[in-house]
Amino acid sequence: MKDHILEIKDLHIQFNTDEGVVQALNGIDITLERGKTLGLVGETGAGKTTTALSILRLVPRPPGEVVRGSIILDGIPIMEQSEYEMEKIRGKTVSMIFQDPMTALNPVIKVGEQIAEAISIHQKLSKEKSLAKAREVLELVGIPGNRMQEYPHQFSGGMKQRVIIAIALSCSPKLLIADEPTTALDVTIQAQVLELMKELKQKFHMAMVMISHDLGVVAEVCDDVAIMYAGKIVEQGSLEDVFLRTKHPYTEGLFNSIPNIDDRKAELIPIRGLMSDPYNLPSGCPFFDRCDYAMDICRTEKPVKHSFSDTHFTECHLYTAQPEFSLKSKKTKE
Amino acid sequence: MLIPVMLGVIFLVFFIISLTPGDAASMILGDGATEERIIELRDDMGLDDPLIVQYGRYMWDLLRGNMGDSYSTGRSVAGEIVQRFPNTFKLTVTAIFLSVLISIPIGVISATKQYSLFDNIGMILALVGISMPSFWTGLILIIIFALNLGWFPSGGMKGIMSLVLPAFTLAIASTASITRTTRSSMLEVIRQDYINTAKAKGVSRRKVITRHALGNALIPAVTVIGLEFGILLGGAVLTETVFSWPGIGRLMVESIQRKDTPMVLGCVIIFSLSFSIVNLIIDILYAYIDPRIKANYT
Amino acid sequence: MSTPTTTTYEKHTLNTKKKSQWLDVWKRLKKSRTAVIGLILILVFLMLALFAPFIADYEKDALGMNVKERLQSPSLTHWFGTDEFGRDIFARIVYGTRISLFVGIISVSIALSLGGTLGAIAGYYGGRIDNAIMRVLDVLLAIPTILLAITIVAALGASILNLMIAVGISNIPGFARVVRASVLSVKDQEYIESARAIGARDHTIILKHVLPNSMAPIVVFATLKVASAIMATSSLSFIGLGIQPPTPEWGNMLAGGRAYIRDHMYIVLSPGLAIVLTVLSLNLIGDGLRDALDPKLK
Amino acid sequence: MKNKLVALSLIFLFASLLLFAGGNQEGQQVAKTDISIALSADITSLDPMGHNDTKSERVSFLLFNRLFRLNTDFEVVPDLAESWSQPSPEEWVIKIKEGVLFHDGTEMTSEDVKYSLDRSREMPKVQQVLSEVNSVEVVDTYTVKITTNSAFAPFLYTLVHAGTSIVPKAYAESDDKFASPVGSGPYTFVEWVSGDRVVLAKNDAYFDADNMGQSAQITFKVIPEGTSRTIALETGEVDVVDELPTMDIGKVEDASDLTLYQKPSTRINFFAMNTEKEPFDNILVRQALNYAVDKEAIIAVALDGAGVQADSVLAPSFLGYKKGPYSYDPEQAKALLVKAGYPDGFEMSIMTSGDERKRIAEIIQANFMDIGVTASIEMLEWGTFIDSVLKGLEQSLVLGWTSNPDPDATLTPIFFSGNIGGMNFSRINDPKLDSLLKAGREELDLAGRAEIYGEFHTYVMEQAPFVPLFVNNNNVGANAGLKGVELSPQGLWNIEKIHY
Repeated sequence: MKDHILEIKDLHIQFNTDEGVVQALNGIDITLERGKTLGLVGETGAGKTTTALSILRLVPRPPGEVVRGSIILDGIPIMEQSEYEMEKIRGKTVSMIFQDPMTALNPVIKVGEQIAEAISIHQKLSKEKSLAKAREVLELVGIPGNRMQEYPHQFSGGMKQRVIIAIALSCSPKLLIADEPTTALDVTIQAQVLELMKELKQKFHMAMVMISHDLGVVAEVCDDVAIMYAGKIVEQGSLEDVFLRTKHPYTEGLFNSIPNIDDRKAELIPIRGLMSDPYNLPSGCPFFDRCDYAMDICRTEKPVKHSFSDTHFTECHLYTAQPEFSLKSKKTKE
Repeated sequence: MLIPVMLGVIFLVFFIISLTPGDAASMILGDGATEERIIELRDDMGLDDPLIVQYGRYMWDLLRGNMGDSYSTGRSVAGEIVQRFPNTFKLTVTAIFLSVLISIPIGVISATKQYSLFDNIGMILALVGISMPSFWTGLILIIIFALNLGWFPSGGMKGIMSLVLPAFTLAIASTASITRTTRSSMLEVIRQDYINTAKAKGVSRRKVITRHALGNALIPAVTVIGLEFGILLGGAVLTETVFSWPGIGRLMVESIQRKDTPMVLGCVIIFSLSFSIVNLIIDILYAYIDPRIKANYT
Repeated sequence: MSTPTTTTYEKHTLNTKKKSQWLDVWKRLKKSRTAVIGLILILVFLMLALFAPFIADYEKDALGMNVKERLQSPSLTHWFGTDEFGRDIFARIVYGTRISLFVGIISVSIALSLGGTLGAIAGYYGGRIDNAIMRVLDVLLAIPTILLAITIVAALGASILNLMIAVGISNIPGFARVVRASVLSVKDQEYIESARAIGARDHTIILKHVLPNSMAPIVVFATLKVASAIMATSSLSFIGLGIQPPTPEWGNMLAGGRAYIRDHMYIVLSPGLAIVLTVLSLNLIGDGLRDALDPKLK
Repeated sequence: MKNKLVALSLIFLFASLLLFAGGNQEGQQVAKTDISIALSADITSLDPMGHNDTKSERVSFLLFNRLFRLNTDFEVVPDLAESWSQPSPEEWVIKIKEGVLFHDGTEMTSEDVKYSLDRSREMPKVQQVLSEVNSVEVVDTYTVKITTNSAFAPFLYTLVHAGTSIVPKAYAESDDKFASPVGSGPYTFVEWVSGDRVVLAKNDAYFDADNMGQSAQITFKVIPEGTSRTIALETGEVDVVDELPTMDIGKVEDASDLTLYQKPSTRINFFAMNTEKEPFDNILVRQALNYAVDKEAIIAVALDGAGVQADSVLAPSFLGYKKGPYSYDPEQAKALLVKAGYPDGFEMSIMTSGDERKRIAEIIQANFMDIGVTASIEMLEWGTFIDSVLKGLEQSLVLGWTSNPDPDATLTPIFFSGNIGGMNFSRINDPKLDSLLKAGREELDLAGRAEIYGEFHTYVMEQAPFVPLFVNNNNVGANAGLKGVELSPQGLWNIEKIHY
């Protein structure tokens, strides 16, 4: 048994809205070793952010509701903590970087104070000391300390994301969750920020959950990859497992729909159709109507987990009947 | 911005008031006046000059603090307004403080407990609150608290007790709409990413609301407070009438009944000026609570 | 010759799109309990206004005096009691509904057509025209709405027509702003571009394409403004500047009954409640419509 | 952010404190040496010649003196006048008391009297009061001679009007413009808070020991709302209510700690017909309408029953008063209409202004409907109303008239043919009325005048240009512990005598 920083088991979360019930997460299992990075990949609405928020227990309630499942973070059962205990965990054991740096900073509070706040909460430092420490962290992410006194609107997008990273790292958390940290940034800035994150991750020896829909980003920073679709993890494994030994048709679809830098002439094949209506998930496999390999059973029965190794598994009917089935994949990344 | 707008306001009001039928000179001189005296006075007052000339003269006098003399009492309009204005100020400012003190906490609690019983009752009351005409609310409060319970005087201005009912009456509508705005902007704010950022830092729930959410939610609330102040000034006309409060509002109604044109003009101008100044203050306050706005005033 | 076919086709699709949009809105509106309560209430008032002659006789019940039966408490014969002339308060409230709804709707129509035109022109043409119009409106906005209405009525004299003009004019800036904003939000969309591309004239574009597609916020605003126009009407009547007695109007009923509140409080209770319920119902509908038209705010 | 909030709340708190501190200054209890009197409207001016309304008059009477004054029975008694004589019917020589001091300590002389009377004839609000005066001359330091245009019997009555108050010449010509008026009266000016109150303090140097002010301070509180006035009286916030709302008469009567004072007034309310216009040129129509109006109903609605029915064109308290022959009799009215040639009635309009008169008009409208006459009510703003009436645009009108104490002061403006286009509301032009009025003005003997006016009443009611409606009562409510509360036909009188 390895030492896991994070263990999510059979997590079901739904949102009860006026229009109906949205089943956001339908049985998620994730395990992550200390110091490792997990890439969580999927389309918008697949449940990546909900998964991330559930680790901090920040899924808005109402309308969100945890139906069942457990999350163990650094040995602590998250679901059983009081709100007060959670406040001590957030920012200290686990921090999160949100998707849009433009909106993730409080516009009316000075940047320095926003960083210092976490420090003063978790390290019980005086205001001056927290600010001094915040300055160090700010400089660590490459921003001159004298900009502490400025407000977020005086920063560019990339700078803001650095500030957010500074906030997240200010108390040296054991797990960092990054929700598409680079999506909203210019491509050139993206690389810088990713580089910074990799560097800091090494330095602090953190585990990380990197949420992204960009497989390139994932390939660059992740050790393990989990592919999400309609509130389920349809395939999970090491980077090599998923990238080289792709098992799930959806994963294959994702690879087919990104440009191949090595083969610029290669045809892009988008996944047809749209993700199923989250208010009304089909009784069988949710990917059924978009899947090139769909069979009759897919319409009626939910697929079950099929393991290929200790780390690599998928949820697809294809392998129930023929374990040796191989996708007709057009391109496979080297 | 203030000065051109005020010039426009004065011209507009001057123009509207000039539509009043009836001859100012005969109004001042009364029933027994001779034709000659009327003509003489018309000439003195320049009533036969073009409107724009009369406006120019009025502005020139106004700049020197002279708003003319009342037709019915002959007293200086400016003097009368100076005497009455503090009373209106006392009433409206108390009412706006009352509104802010009540509405912001209720709005915040409602938003943080959206769809709770508190929220539902609060929002229904707020809606009823903006639907109640202040003069009626005033009458009902008089019936309950002055006539039946005898806790407060039913009118007049004598000590702090007499301020309670009129200020409360005046505050109801603005309390209701500031509550509604605070709630909805709070709801919007607490869905923002930076609130999640704060929570993810481990900031306690209470501090998330007071430190992170409120500061942002106040920005639209402050705008509404400014607008409400205008509505409040209008409401003062009615509230002062109901409660016999010796302010500018009642002066205006009485002057209208007496056809005392210069006094009506003076009252409208002073109301509009107060409203504009309040909005200026709001703008400054705005810059104070929202660092994104580069204040031109500070 | 292809131009007409394109436009008819386009209009057709737009219409069906609009129809289904309003159907959606209706469906969502029906789901809101408060909006339905508002609709039922306003329907009741509309019925009262429409069928007033079947409920009570105008001459005999609403105007006819019976000094021997004056100031009677509510009873089976006089549901809401009688006033100082011995007139039936219920009958007067029923006929008052007609006045209030009529004045409310007409004055909002005035404001909508004048303010809407200004707003549409300002928003559509932009630039200097926009600037000029908005500066003028800033002046109007600097005078609190009800005060502007009072000033206009004070100058023109109290009559139902002048009242509607006053309330209408004082609401022009609000409508101009809303229409301008919504015109701005749709004017650069593609179907407007395409209409322009096929050579449609400006006023055709504004009337046929821009306005219908920017209707949603205008409808919400108009609904809420009818409520405040009704409130303004009764406020003005209360201070004697609105509907003149003996015509029954809620505000002047309150003004007339005010002297009797100490011993006959019912005399001010029912007219006030009538105002509150009408205004509340319109506010409920307005709120409901806003939510229904803009579901993301929920 | 936190600091800002703290700062903001401090500002709020500070501002509120300021506000409340402002409010507190007025919170002290009124001692028993001070009295306060509720007025239904604010005064309009502190200049005795700058107003012509009863509220301002109350204050002017305390601050200033006139040459003569009226007692509670409306008899002329000397005030500043020491003695007077009439060398010829047009000449009045009046000597004032010596040693009368103005509030600023200067002594009053005949210069002040001349100045004041001349000023009175110039000031728009009151210029009509002394319209009969031709000139005022100074005879010696304490004597003036006034010459009238013609022999004018009721002349002394004109000198009781507040507009003939004697003001100090030096002060009146100063720049103060009566902002803090200086007079000679039993009370001195303290403050006027516009729309709220007027405060006066006792003048210890008052010249007339018999009529010294009794309370140390008198505050007039403006309380426009009737019910609020009564409540203020009940709670002790005020000690006297001048115009007690009629509906609260019973309450004051029943309360053991309050006393009700009543006296018929000189204010008469009437319905006048324009005798130049059809069908009111027909005397039978005018008489018919005199039978048609239910005055009891009007009194019930307008005065809550607390008034006196009017049976002629003046209040009963006037010299030579006689009742007219009419009573409420719709059948008689119908019969007269038939006789007049209007068996099916006719259509007409009633012009008036103001809420109370509107209520009266509405009842008249209903009464006329019973005899087949359809009346519409035309409500005009006061100024426009008077304007239209002066031009004779109306068919009929409802109006009230507060009379000066001498019958001539009311009857000549209203019924003299020379005043058509003026206050002759019915535009009646009748030689007999004219000659009776002239005789009344010139007859100096009281009994002779009474006889002349008696004949006038009989004749005018027969001609019926008016339907007299009612005479108000003056109703004053006061704390039962108060002494010296006196009423005249014009309401609260001799206020300086009121005290605990």
